[in-house]
Amino acid sequence: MPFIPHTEQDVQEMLETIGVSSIEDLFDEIPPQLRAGELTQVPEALSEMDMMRRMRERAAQDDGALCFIGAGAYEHHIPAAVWDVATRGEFMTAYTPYQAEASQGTLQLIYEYQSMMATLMAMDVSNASLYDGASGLAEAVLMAVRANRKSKSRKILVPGTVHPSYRSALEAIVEAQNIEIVEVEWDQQSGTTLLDALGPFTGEDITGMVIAQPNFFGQLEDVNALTDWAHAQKALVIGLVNPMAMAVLEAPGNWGEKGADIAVGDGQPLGVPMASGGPYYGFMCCTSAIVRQMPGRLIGRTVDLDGKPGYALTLQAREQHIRRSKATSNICTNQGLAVTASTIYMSMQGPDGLANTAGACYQNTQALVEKLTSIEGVEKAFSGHNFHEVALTLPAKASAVLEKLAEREVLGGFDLGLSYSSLENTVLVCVTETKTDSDLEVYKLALADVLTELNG
Amino acid sequence: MPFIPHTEQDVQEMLETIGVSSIEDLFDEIPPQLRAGELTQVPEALSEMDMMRRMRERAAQDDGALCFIGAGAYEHHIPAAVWDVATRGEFMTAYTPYQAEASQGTLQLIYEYQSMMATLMAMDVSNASLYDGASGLAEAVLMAVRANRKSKSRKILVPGTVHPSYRSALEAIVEAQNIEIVEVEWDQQSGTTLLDALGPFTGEDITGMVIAQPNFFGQLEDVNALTDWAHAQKALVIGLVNPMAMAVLEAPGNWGEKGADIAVGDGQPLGVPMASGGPYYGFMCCTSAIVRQMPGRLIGRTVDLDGKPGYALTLQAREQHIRRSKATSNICTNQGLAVTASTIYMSMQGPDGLANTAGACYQNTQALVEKLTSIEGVEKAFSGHNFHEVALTLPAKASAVLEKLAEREVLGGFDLGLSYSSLENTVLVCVTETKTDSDLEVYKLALADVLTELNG
Amino acid sequence: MLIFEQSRSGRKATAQSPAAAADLSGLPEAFIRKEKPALPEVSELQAIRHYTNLSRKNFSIDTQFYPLGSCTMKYNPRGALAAATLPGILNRHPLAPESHSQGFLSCMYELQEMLKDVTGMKGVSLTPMAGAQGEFAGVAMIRAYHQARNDDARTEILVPSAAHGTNPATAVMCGFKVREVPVNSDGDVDVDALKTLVGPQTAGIMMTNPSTCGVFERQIEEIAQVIHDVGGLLYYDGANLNAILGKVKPGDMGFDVMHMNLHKTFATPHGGGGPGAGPVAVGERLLPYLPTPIVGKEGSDDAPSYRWLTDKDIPETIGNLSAFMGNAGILIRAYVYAVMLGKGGMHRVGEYATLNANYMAKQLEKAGFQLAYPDRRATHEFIITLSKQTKDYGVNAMDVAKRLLDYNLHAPTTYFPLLVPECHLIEPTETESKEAMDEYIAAMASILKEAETDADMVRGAPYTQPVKRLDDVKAARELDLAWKA
Amino acid sequence: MLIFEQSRSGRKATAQSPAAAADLSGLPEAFIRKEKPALPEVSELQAIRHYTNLSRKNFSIDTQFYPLGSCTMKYNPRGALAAATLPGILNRHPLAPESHSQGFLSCMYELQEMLKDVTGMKGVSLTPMAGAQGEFAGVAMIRAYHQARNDDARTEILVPSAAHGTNPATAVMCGFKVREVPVNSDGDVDVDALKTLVGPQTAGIMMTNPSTCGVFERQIEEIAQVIHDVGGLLYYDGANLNAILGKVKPGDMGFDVMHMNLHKTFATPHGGGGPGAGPVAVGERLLPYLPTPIVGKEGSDDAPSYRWLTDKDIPETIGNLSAFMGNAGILIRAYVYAVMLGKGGMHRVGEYATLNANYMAKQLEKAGFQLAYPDRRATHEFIITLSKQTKDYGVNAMDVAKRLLDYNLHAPTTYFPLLVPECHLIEPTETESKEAMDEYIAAMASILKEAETDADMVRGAPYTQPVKRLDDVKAARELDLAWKA
Repeated sequence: MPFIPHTEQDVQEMLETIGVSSIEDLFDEIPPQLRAGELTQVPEALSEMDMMRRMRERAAQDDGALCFIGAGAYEHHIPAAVWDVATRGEFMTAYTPYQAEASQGTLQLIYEYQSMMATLMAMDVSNASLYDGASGLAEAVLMAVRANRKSKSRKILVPGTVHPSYRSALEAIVEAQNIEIVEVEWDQQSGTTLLDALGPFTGEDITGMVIAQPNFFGQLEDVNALTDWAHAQKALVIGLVNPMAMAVLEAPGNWGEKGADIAVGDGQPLGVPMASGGPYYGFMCCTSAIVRQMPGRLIGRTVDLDGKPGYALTLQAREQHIRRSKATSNICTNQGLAVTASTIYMSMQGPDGLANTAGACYQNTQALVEKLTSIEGVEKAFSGHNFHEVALTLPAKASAVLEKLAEREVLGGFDLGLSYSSLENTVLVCVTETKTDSDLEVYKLALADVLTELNG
Repeated sequence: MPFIPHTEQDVQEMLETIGVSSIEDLFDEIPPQLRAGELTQVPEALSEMDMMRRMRERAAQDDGALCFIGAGAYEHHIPAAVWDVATRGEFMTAYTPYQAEASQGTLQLIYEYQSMMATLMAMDVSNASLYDGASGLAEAVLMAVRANRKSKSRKILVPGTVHPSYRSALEAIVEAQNIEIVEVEWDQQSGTTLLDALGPFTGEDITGMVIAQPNFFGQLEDVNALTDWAHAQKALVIGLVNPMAMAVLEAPGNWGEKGADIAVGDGQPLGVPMASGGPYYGFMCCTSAIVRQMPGRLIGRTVDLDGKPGYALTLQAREQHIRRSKATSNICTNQGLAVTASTIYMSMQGPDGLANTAGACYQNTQALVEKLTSIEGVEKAFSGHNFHEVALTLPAKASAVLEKLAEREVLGGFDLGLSYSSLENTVLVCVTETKTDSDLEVYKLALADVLTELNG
Repeated sequence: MLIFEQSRSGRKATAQSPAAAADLSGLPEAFIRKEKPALPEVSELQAIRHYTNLSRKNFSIDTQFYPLGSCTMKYNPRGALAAATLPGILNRHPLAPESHSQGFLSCMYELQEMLKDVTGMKGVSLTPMAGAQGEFAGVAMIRAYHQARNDDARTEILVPSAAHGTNPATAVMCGFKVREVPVNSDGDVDVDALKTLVGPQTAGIMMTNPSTCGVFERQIEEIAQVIHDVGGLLYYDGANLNAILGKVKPGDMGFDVMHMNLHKTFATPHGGGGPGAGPVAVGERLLPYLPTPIVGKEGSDDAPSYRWLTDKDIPETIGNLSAFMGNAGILIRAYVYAVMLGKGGMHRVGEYATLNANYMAKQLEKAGFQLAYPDRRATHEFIITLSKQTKDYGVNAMDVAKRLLDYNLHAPTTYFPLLVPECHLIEPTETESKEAMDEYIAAMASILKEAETDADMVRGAPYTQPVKRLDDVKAARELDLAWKA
Repeated sequence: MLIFEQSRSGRKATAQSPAAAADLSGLPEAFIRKEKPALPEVSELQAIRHYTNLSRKNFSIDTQFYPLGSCTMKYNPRGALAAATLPGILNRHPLAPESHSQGFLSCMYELQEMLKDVTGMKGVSLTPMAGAQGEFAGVAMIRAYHQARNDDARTEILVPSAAHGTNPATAVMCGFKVREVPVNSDGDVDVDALKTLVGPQTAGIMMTNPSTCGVFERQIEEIAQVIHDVGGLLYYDGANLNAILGKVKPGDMGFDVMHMNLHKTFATPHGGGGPGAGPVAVGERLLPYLPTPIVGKEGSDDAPSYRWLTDKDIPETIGNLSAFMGNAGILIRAYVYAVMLGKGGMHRVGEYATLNANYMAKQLEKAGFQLAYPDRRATHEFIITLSKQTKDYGVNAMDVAKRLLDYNLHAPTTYFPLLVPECHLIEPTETESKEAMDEYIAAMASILKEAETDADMVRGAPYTQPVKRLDDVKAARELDLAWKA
């Protein structure tokens, strides 16, 4: 009986105490016709040894290629210490710190996380995290609608340069909330959102606007101008950012004259493995002015009966287990363990380490661009500046090129044609600090080879 | 500065406190001519990321073959929990429990280890472990010489069926101690030590005798008869055993009329990975009568000032840090972390789990024997019974066969010709519980293929 | 001490990032960050020591009995962690081509199939990242179903008064009005009242069974009939699925849609409050609306190939709820757990969870505690009410909970469900031994004695933790959410 | 509570072994075990909870400052653990063919080369499994050297009185008589006395430099001359190598053979008392005697291939000291550490270890403690003597050590070296921060105050640990070494 400690004698003693003669008797309140028969799709148990062997074989199937895909999930070096400490039983197998006195470890850690994330975003406060970046964006939009009480339109501007999956998740999540999501057109030349495109909305009642930095194409938006424009419309600004990039790029709290009102994004780059898409976590920061509209958990510093500092869940009155149908969100957890890892990661990077890591991503990306654009017909798709992703136009369909590259064990990027019909010859390529010069050379040789094969 | 936390300011403050102007000044007592120049064989530092990449590449070079080698190191399933817990910082980065009050974790664990190992060997007591099985055997021989005060010959009988590397390590370690190691001939038909071979020694002053179970060939020795013979000569009996096998085979403490006096061996099969040969640990158990001659650490249960149970190093007066040149051994550590893993391993196996695991090894070995001996010219080298290793005679030189098998990613066993000139066509093959039927089939097909290739 | 207080300018865990700053001169000044973030500057050892020591201030399953009701704090197998951290799994990019994903996809497909089987449902989407997001997906599908039929009048979701707070919050997020259904004193829903509440406005009902009262809703078939008769759908909150795993399938009870909390029933770690995973399962009617992506299988059983099903395959889907496929790493752990449990183990979960809860209930009753539903069988959890102790000694449910911490036992869930005063909701789970429960029972008996003889002491508890009781009012009034230098 | 006390007959961690007992009927009854071993029968959760909680009763580098003199308790990089547990490394069989060992062998070869460089020696064997075994190998080589020259009269090994206990114990194991060399009050060897002790009977001398007095032996060149002149060899005990790593090479000081403690100088974990690794390095004269196996390199630098060198290659070897190649997993960690430190980092180890020790020495002196060698530079460690406190307050070195535990600081080494009364041997290592040391200094100052005002309290320490002081006499008199049912 895997993981069940009961001996035959234990069971007998317990049944006697209860006063029944079999475990079956304990189910006597359940209508007999509801009782399940044998399971048909669950096979016989495997021992841990057999399970591990299966999993090793399956893992090996997917392993070994050089990965240049980004598009929302990023391969970074994670110090060995990070998950060694994060998977200590006391972190990994604890639950939500409802009993604060017996959860000071998790509580202080989250307080530190909130502090780190707030300074990284140059914002006043951070919550304890949300599910992921995409659902976090949806929560940020809902928050903006709650927080911008003067705006009646419930209209949110979302540039087309925002991650397509984030936009569709946003739609799915706020769908029933009577919120108007308006897509802002992007400039085909620069791959960014121009003030021109906002012209039609100037003077309108706009509740909020999302500004991505870098944007989905890896391009840098003119965040200062966009922020100031949005604030001029009395819209709240939601900065959607890659937190790793914020070590070198200006952070949302410092955008434009007044800074963004909310910063949100996916925390995955900060010490969380790609792991097929999750668990990651959504971070969310905001100004003090609107903290009471923030969804998700918050940890506050306070004192105990002896006046000694301690940490506790706070502002719980916003949450569903107290407010029920009037809660700010139905969310009732954070992504505690992922945040634990990120906090340790950030503490081991420090401001300089994080900047050096982010800088190496930038540098390596520029180096790959140089290499690849030396191939006939390969060009940067957009003018302007980018961080660690870049859209490259190829002399062939991106889908065909990527398939052929994969055969050569190079995962060459994301096919932008999947999300933008005008970009079917364009791949979005990501290079992080994990790639060496010889990796870049491997990519270049494979791409040249593939293009020769495809184009004769 | 990897792993050095000093900031420039820290250094300045510290130098000021000391009253010197540079770190260099702190070395002013060292004759200048002794100061080292630049290192030439140590390359520039790699970051953890670059180091891990190198190590992954090197590890991959050696990975992937099916392993049927035993010969003193055994591939067993190790529950994931074992090393997850053993590598907790509090176990892994503690030192020898000199401060007992701040080391009760390690101390109680070793007390539990000693208890487990004693019951597994059916002996009174166990020490806290030695370096490995081979050096442990040498320590057992030295102990037997100390403990058998009535014997003046310092003569130890060691059958030729004992692991050849154990025998050579024994020679190397006791070399200067004026001890006579006498090899006992083994029977070519059964691959065991027969009483006949001991005839010449009957009635002599024998200090001790080593009895291996299973022996190096995987064969089962008639341990009862051998033990009784040795005791009849007033020799002490040193049982050299595979601890995994002791879950199903009779343990040293129960051999013959009186049981062995010392049990020793390598603890690796109990939850310690093969890891290229170490760290493993040598276990050593003995009867109460001779415990004060036992080398290595011992943990005893006692009480604290309040009468509460606690654990502490004991009988330290035997050890080198107290007795210096009169110590029982120069050993000043045990193999704490390996023992930690083994203790957790044994607690998760329990008596039945360990017996089932050992039994599966036995069963799988018999299954492989059946498969391989169905190939023309492949035969069991010896009559009699074996546990989870078996010597097989091939119709070709073992070295050639093993080389060809390795090309097919099958590590087919140990070439007995390396240690026994009469056995150059014989391989020692090991099968543990980790091997499936299809693994055995892979071996069979590969062997058939190789033999066809070699013999036309 | 905070990690920030150990920071010194210029200190660095040197091995963990490139040694040199990059050349950013290619980027215009306007994009560049002007002021460094005030992240801590510490050595690798300082970070490890700090966070290792912080961890030691937590209670956890690995260190204590943790019978937090409704949270299913069962053993989290370390083998699942080992499998989920295999390099080929941990490092797989979510957008890796299917050619480089067959290993992962095969696990996900098999998990879908197993979850369908244990729930008695027809389709599963693994994508919701938590129970609450599973609830959202489920209710959004109910909404989509009615919308697709142009059944626009269905504006209400019914929720029993004992329900988890997420249920009404979710219904509101999906644009519904919430109506509470009263619960009888025996813990079952008041079906007569329910009948008066349903009608053409009823989109559906959200229920847990066993309910948060720790009892099995015996009239579930009648309730299903009532809801279905008026055209509504039934949502099953899988929070308590552990009670009936292998014994009863929600699909057989008449539910149309449900979520599972894999971090409860499938033993994935709670991680200090997430991440979990909340897959949704649906019956026939809601199949077209499942959230994307889902894993599909093609080819023969001998040579299967797996691929992602997206909105191209499921055009009426409610859409995607995350950037990728959800909490894949948690799903892998759940898959591994299911594989190690197997058919037989799966059947035993509900049995032994129930055995443990009934044993504890009976023993605590004998020890002088009052069961909230003394005439009912406990399911996998049960409720005691400390109203009497509160009245007699002034020692309330919270005081007893805090005092348990001094006995090195985690407190149960307190003050939930809301309808039972001064309550403890206690869920031992099937992985706890009789001795662990006996220790808890003995502690409770001892605390009862303490309450009789020294109530002040109990009210001041805990005394053995890193801090004493915290000032929650100050925490909320003088908000301090981030360290300032 | 012991794990045995949680055992119940028939309980099992089911997922961890084959479910069914094997058929052993092929084996004769005489071989079969009759009575089960009394191993504990517990669940997986019970085992994890028990050992996790036991771990929490330890002090360790990861949780506390641990300035145990002569033990070099520096940070053990987690990256080394990650590398050593890569499957291809962890699961490699020690007898795997060289075709399947090139990755591993290349690491070992490079480690040999790096160790030769930092020690200034000509050859290295990695095989000794601990410092003491390294000592054994070294002295056995000295013996083999003299024997090969038929220089049979060399029966004595000289050992300074301050030496580690392993030195004389090792010399005896190698068949030598031990003669102690006195040490002057400044911590240096009494060279005049030494000269009277040497002669044709002198096989060699075993020394540590810096010595266990925490000072650098300034006359080392003269000592080498004296020993070499009479035909003896010099053994360097590498226990204190951390003090001079990158600054001075033992080979340059005139030593002929040495061991290194990789678990000290190369930061491999101490593991609660092992495993470590104690490679030996030798100068020209002892090359023929190195213990086997050693890794050799063949082929060009571009396409190297590595193979084992055994007694076929080194016919005069003292032999093998373990079944395989020693503690390979520890050697891998040391290799990784060296690679991450690199040339520059290696030079800094001795510098910062020395800086830290001198800082602490000075601050403790200021705080009122007496240095054993106040006129000497501290090396990587230093000694204070509490003779005055013992006399004035009756608070001895052990009392102060125990009281430090109450301050959450591990005690230093006490009562070693034997020649300094009531001493603390304190070694902070280079990986500790100034703040950690300042905390220790403050604690010592505070304890000094306590000794003045409440000596009884200090004598009763510790008070905050899982147990109070233990009855060592009872432990030895009423030996209880194994649990009995």
